[in-house]
Amino acid sequence: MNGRGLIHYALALLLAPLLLGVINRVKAAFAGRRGQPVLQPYYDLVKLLQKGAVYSRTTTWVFRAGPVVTLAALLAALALVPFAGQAGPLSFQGDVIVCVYLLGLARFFTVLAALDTGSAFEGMGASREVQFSALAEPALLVGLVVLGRQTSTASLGPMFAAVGPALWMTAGTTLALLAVAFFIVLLSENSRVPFDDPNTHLELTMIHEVMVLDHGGPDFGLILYGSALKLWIFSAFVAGLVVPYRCGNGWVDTAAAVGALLLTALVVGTVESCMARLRLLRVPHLLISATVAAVLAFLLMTR
Amino acid sequence: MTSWLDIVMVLLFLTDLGLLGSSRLGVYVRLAAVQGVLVGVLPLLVQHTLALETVAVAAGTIAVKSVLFPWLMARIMRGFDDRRERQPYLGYTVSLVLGVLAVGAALWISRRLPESGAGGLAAHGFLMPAALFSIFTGLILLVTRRKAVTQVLGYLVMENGIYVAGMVLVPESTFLVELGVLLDLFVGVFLMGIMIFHIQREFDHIDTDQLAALKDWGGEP
Amino acid sequence: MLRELVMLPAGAGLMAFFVRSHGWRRGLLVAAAVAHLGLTVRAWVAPPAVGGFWLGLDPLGLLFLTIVSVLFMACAVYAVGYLGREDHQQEKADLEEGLLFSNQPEAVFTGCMLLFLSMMSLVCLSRHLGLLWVAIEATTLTSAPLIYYHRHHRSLEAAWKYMLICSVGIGLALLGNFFLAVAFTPAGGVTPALGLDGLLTATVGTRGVWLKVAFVFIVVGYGTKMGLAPMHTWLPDAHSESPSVVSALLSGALLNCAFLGILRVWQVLVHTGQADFAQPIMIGFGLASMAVAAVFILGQPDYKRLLAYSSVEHMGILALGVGLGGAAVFGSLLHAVNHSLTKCMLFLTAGNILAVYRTKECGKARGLLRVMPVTGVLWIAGFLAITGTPPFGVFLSKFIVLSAAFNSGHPVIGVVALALLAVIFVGLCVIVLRMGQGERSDAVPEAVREPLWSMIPPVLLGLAVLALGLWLPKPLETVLQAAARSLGGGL
Amino acid sequence: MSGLLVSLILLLTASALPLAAWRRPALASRLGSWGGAAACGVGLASSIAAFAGSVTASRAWPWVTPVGGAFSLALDPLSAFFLIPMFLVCGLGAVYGRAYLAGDEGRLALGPSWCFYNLLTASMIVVLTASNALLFLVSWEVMTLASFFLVTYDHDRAESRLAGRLYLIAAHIGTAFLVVFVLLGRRYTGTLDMSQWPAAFAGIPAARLGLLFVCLVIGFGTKAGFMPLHVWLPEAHPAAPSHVSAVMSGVMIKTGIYGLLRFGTMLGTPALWWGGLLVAVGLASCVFGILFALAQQDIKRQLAYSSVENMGIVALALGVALVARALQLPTVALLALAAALLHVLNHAVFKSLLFFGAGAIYRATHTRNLDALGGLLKRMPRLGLGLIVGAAAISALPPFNGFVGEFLLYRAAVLGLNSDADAGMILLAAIGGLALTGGLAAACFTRLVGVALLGEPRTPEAAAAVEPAGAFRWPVTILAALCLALGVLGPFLVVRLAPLLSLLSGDPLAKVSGLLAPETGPLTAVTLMALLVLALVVIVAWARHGLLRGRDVREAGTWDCGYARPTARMQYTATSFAQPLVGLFVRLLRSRRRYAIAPGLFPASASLNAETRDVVRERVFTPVFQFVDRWLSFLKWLQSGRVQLYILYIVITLLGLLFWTLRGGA
Repeated sequence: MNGRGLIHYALALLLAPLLLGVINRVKAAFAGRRGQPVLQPYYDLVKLLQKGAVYSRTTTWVFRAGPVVTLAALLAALALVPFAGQAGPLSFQGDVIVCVYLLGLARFFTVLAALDTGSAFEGMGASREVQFSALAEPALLVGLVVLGRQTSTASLGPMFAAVGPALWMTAGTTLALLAVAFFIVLLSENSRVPFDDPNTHLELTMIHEVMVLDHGGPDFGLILYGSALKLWIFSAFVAGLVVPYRCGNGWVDTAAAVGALLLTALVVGTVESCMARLRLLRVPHLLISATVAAVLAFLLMTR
Repeated sequence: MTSWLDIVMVLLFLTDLGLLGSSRLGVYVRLAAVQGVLVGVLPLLVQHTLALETVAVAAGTIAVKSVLFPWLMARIMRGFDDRRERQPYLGYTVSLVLGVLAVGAALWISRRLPESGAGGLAAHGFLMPAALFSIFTGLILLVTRRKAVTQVLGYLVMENGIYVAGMVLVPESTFLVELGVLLDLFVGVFLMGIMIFHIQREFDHIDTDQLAALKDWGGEP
Repeated sequence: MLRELVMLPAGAGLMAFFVRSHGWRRGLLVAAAVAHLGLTVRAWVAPPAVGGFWLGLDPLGLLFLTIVSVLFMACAVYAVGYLGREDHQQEKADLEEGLLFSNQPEAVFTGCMLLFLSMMSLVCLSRHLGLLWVAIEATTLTSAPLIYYHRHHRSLEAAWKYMLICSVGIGLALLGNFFLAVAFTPAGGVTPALGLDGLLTATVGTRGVWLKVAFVFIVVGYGTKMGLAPMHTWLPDAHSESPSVVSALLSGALLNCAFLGILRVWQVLVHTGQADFAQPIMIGFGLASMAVAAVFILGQPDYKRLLAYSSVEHMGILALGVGLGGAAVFGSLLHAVNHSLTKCMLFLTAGNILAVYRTKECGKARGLLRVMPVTGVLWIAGFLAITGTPPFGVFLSKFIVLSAAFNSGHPVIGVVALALLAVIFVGLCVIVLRMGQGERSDAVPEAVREPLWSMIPPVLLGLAVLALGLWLPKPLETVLQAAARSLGGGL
Repeated sequence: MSGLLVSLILLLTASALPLAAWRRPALASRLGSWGGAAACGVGLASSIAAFAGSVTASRAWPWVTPVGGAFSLALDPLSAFFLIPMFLVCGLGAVYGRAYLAGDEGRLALGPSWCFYNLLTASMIVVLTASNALLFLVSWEVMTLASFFLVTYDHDRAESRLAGRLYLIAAHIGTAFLVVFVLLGRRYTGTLDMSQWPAAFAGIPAARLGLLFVCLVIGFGTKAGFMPLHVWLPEAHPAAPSHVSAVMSGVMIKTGIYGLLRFGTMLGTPALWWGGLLVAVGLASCVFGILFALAQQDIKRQLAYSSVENMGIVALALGVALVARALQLPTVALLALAAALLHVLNHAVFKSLLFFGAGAIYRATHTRNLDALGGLLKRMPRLGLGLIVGAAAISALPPFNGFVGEFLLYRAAVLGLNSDADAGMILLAAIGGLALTGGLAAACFTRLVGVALLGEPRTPEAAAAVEPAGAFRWPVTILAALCLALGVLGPFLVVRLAPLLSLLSGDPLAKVSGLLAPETGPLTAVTLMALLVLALVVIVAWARHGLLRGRDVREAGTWDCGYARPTARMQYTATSFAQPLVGLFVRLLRSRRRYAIAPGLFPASASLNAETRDVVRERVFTPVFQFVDRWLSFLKWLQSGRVQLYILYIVITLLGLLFWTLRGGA
């Protein structure tokens, strides 16, 4: 537990929805529109939290527990994530594994809640979610473990603290490959193009959004906030690896890191505007290639 | 004495070859009877002293081997329409060739056995091969012929060979040899004779082809 | 006492030919069996001196005599029930082809059974190789009518093959005995009598080759009767066509008697230091028998033939054990005991199945556990016992034999044997379990009685095999040890 | 030790009594169940005490001594550790079984079933404590036989018969390898007394040790269900009554792991390839096991394949431990061993939970087909809660127990990866494979819970289901509580494993404790994280509750994008849920699909049937067996029925032997 980590944690809780807003603005800009305000996700959250709720008669307590457990698991995972080269509020040897499995816990309950509605749409989304995440999980974990091997640790904090210009000079290829892997996993896990299209709520092509069709009111607010946190976590991995800016002054570093996160959101938005969704059948190939990139990084390192 | 023995042995060889090369059941029985006589006189030639016991053994053997069994066989065959051994598994020529090979094998085996040393008989280099050859002839008949009667005759020939071997190898215990061979013959030929009666009753003929229902190969029995 | 063991059943057997009443005759059968067993037990309690020139009882003989006696007891009890079921007067339809046939007269059956017992006892008691040969020959003579009990053409064929093949074998064994005599004849001297005690003190000198050739002839000759592959060919036919109670005796007792014939010569070989030469022969016969059994057990459609091939397998294990020497000889002898008890139990159970299902086809005798629970349990337990599954006795004896294979530096032989055993297990497993388990078949009458006479012997035999797997009685161990030591082995 | 003996005697009595009372099934059932449960209670208490006190004790009675046998039992931490879950699951199974079997009373024989159940438990006690190799083999086979008879308990069903046969054959072949091992062991050491083996194995060349190790992996791997030796498992476990499935899957297959540990540690320092072999076997088992589980519709088959997966994880952990020992990385080896041990314990808890639950569902709905279930959580809420906990635990999610074992394994692999490059690829493969397995397991068990418990019932039978009786529910509840307790407290258990780890690694206790000391930090952190997650759940739930208080909360039909007439049959089924993943691996799984599409412009009905059979069985074992069968059948011409040929065999044998004997010359 450390003070800077706690501040970063609070920052994440506060700024996470902003990333969604940035992505939306970038997409609007590419489409030549003004687009919604950058703070729109905050407005949405506030609105949703003020509403009542409608539940399907089919559902059980699992449906109501889904958003709660998901958010709780993401909040716990966020506590392990390093930011600005600084360990998260909680850090210990092996927290890599706990972090990845907490994300798994979140997914487990999202999927169960979706299946609880008995709707075919949500079943379909759940089915795709488990497929893609089963393939994304090895990519993420192998990637993190390889990074840990490069930096001789099994804890996220020291791992990202050790990444810096010096390491990029000596093991640039390895880090680049890992960055690619992390970015692919980011896109997949956060349901962005080319894996998913968050804009097309009502089409058969989507994954994550379709799972939460039946949620409304505060529950949906929790889900929305949860996905913002998730995006923050993955962006922190990518940004921590690619933009390891340190000047020594903690506050400047933190500001730079927030900037790097926003930059990541910008890239995600750009990718989303420039690319089409992949055919569902092609998606596994991309995820497997992320794992391959991570393994390749390992081979390069131990060469 | 030795020359007599030689003659008997040569005759034994010839009867064996005759059995291998012939196809008529009648010839088989007659040749077997002749062999019985040849084998029967053997104790008289082998023993140095002509005891009464030896004579009795010789007489008994001849009575059983060349009178009783041929008669039994002949009786059995009286009911047959076909008195030939048709289509044996191997032709008569091949049987003869096999016979020649058997002579070779008999010589090879006896060559490799050290002297038996009993009564100096084994010094007579011809006795052991002749005995083995008779045994092999009997086995060849058993393996290649189709009719049950022929097979029993083959068995008889084999027993003759064993008897000769016994005479050669353990001349002192003639009685044991006698007992053994006669018991064997009794069991074999007598019981088989009874069985051939039954076989005839059950199947109308005595080709052992008919006796191939119990098997684990080919169609259902 | 030794003479009584032979004469008593022989006398009873001759008497049985003349007794008119079925009841008295069956009583005579059981009484003779009881008396014989009583004499055998007495031999355990108060062992007679090893014996004279012709007859004697050493541990090896005692062991096999006990097997014969116990098995005969079980079969005699079973036969009472069996003969009660069989009708001897009328012709009846053959089970498989519907041909009409009639049984042998019951007097012939009972008489031959008793004479058969007498001759097997003689085999166990003989101390003279000539007498031994005569006794083995006589077992063929007395058992052939038993095989031909159901007088139809298949049992005739089986009896014919049995007679012809075994006679050839026994003839070769006689020749072997002659050679053996030559081996022990001193140069220019007199041929010795073939008394075992004499042979075990004599020397061969330069005549080792004669002894070797003698052994080859005897092992092929007696091996034919024992059912060693590839001379085993009569065995499945005879076992499948004779009444089950006869099959039980043939498989459990007769094969052992032939084995004893080989063992007697083995004793001589061991004494003269020639056993090394014969070991590969016995191992070869052992593995060949197991392999042949494996081939024919897989997918065997007839359950009595199945049991017959299983006997071939176990004779192979016995030969293997003797061939390996050392501790394996002990294992082999123990295995003879276990196998006899188990196989007898299985054949008697098979007889019960045949009586109800009226077919020998495995495919038609289904659902035993549902139709006849006791028989079903016996059948499956028998399968487990015969394949050497713990905790049955066969496991221990197999274990000793295999263990000796590994210990004596023949691990490859051990592995090959284990592989063959596994194949045999698979074959038996599929067939036996298909028969044992499942729904009751429609072809079977609704209410099936399981008569007590037919149940008690196999149940007791099964319990005995189980007991032998859990506990090795000290007296048995002592006798086995002594017998194995006389064969140059032992633990 | 005396507690164990009491338990053993009680069990033997409780297996004899039901058989004696076979004419009165209710009485037999009561005797068997109570006797079994009481014996397990005694055994559980005594083995927990023995483990906690690191007791080592032994007793021996003479038994078939000329053969080398002895009825000698020895209790040490390793035995005690395996005995604890064994007694727990068997005891709960005895209670559960009585309720479960009550449904068959009058149709099937309950007396024998209870006899074999208690015999199975008794034989497992002996297997886990035997210190004589012959006694071990005998009890091992008795265990196989007892479970075989339990599998074929309902042998009127062809499926049970087939499963039983397959099981018996596989077990027998596996045991053959163990026999080879024991016989080789006896050859090298000259004794069957296992306590003398470790010292005697020391001087044996490495190649022979490797041979012994392979025998062990095949022999015990068959029982443990390692791929590709697992073929019997997905058939036998579903065919058995559910309490037996729980015992077989939960604890019986662990005896394979026990055997590997018990005998494997005797072989001394391993070669690197031993670990590589186990890692390969483990990876194949876990990835393929879980993929096959995913493709099954039968709920118990799915659980059985999942057992293959979990045994694969244990094999993986053992493999990592061996690799680490070969590379002289003691900490890594210890952690991996601890992971294997913990996973054994954890799997016993959650797998028996799931089988108990599946059995209760089967009894309530009369079907094991996932696609015929649905909406059961509403109808059996308490059982459903237990099942969801079990599903989360088996998917290795924090804060449940499954995670602790996997965490340790990852920890070991990462530590090994960071400290040595030689075996880097092996360890990285282990990590990647484990991660993939984790993802697939999540898919598999969300499918199980989602399709069976959630949504609407798909059939009238499922709709008519009601909460089962207490005897069905309580074992599930107890095990679910254990899942959570072990998940939170599991890390502390690792410290208690030190004496056992010292026994297995051969290092002194002080050294083991010293090596484990740095790991207590992360382990405590895992517990803290588990507690944090629980606290956060409570906080968020409380916040949500506060937000909704007093607001308008309504119930309606599922929205389903505004579709007007949702019916239960429109739900995603288990088959469709798994389709993307199964489709992705279709080349490996060889799933078969049968379509039946009605012709015409307005087709009335259509059907699709997807089925995934065991690839290893169909593509490897069946062809091999058929080949052997065909090849051997070819030799049947030997018995052609012609007596002439038979005599010819005699002649050939005679001449051959004569030639062989006389070949040297006179």
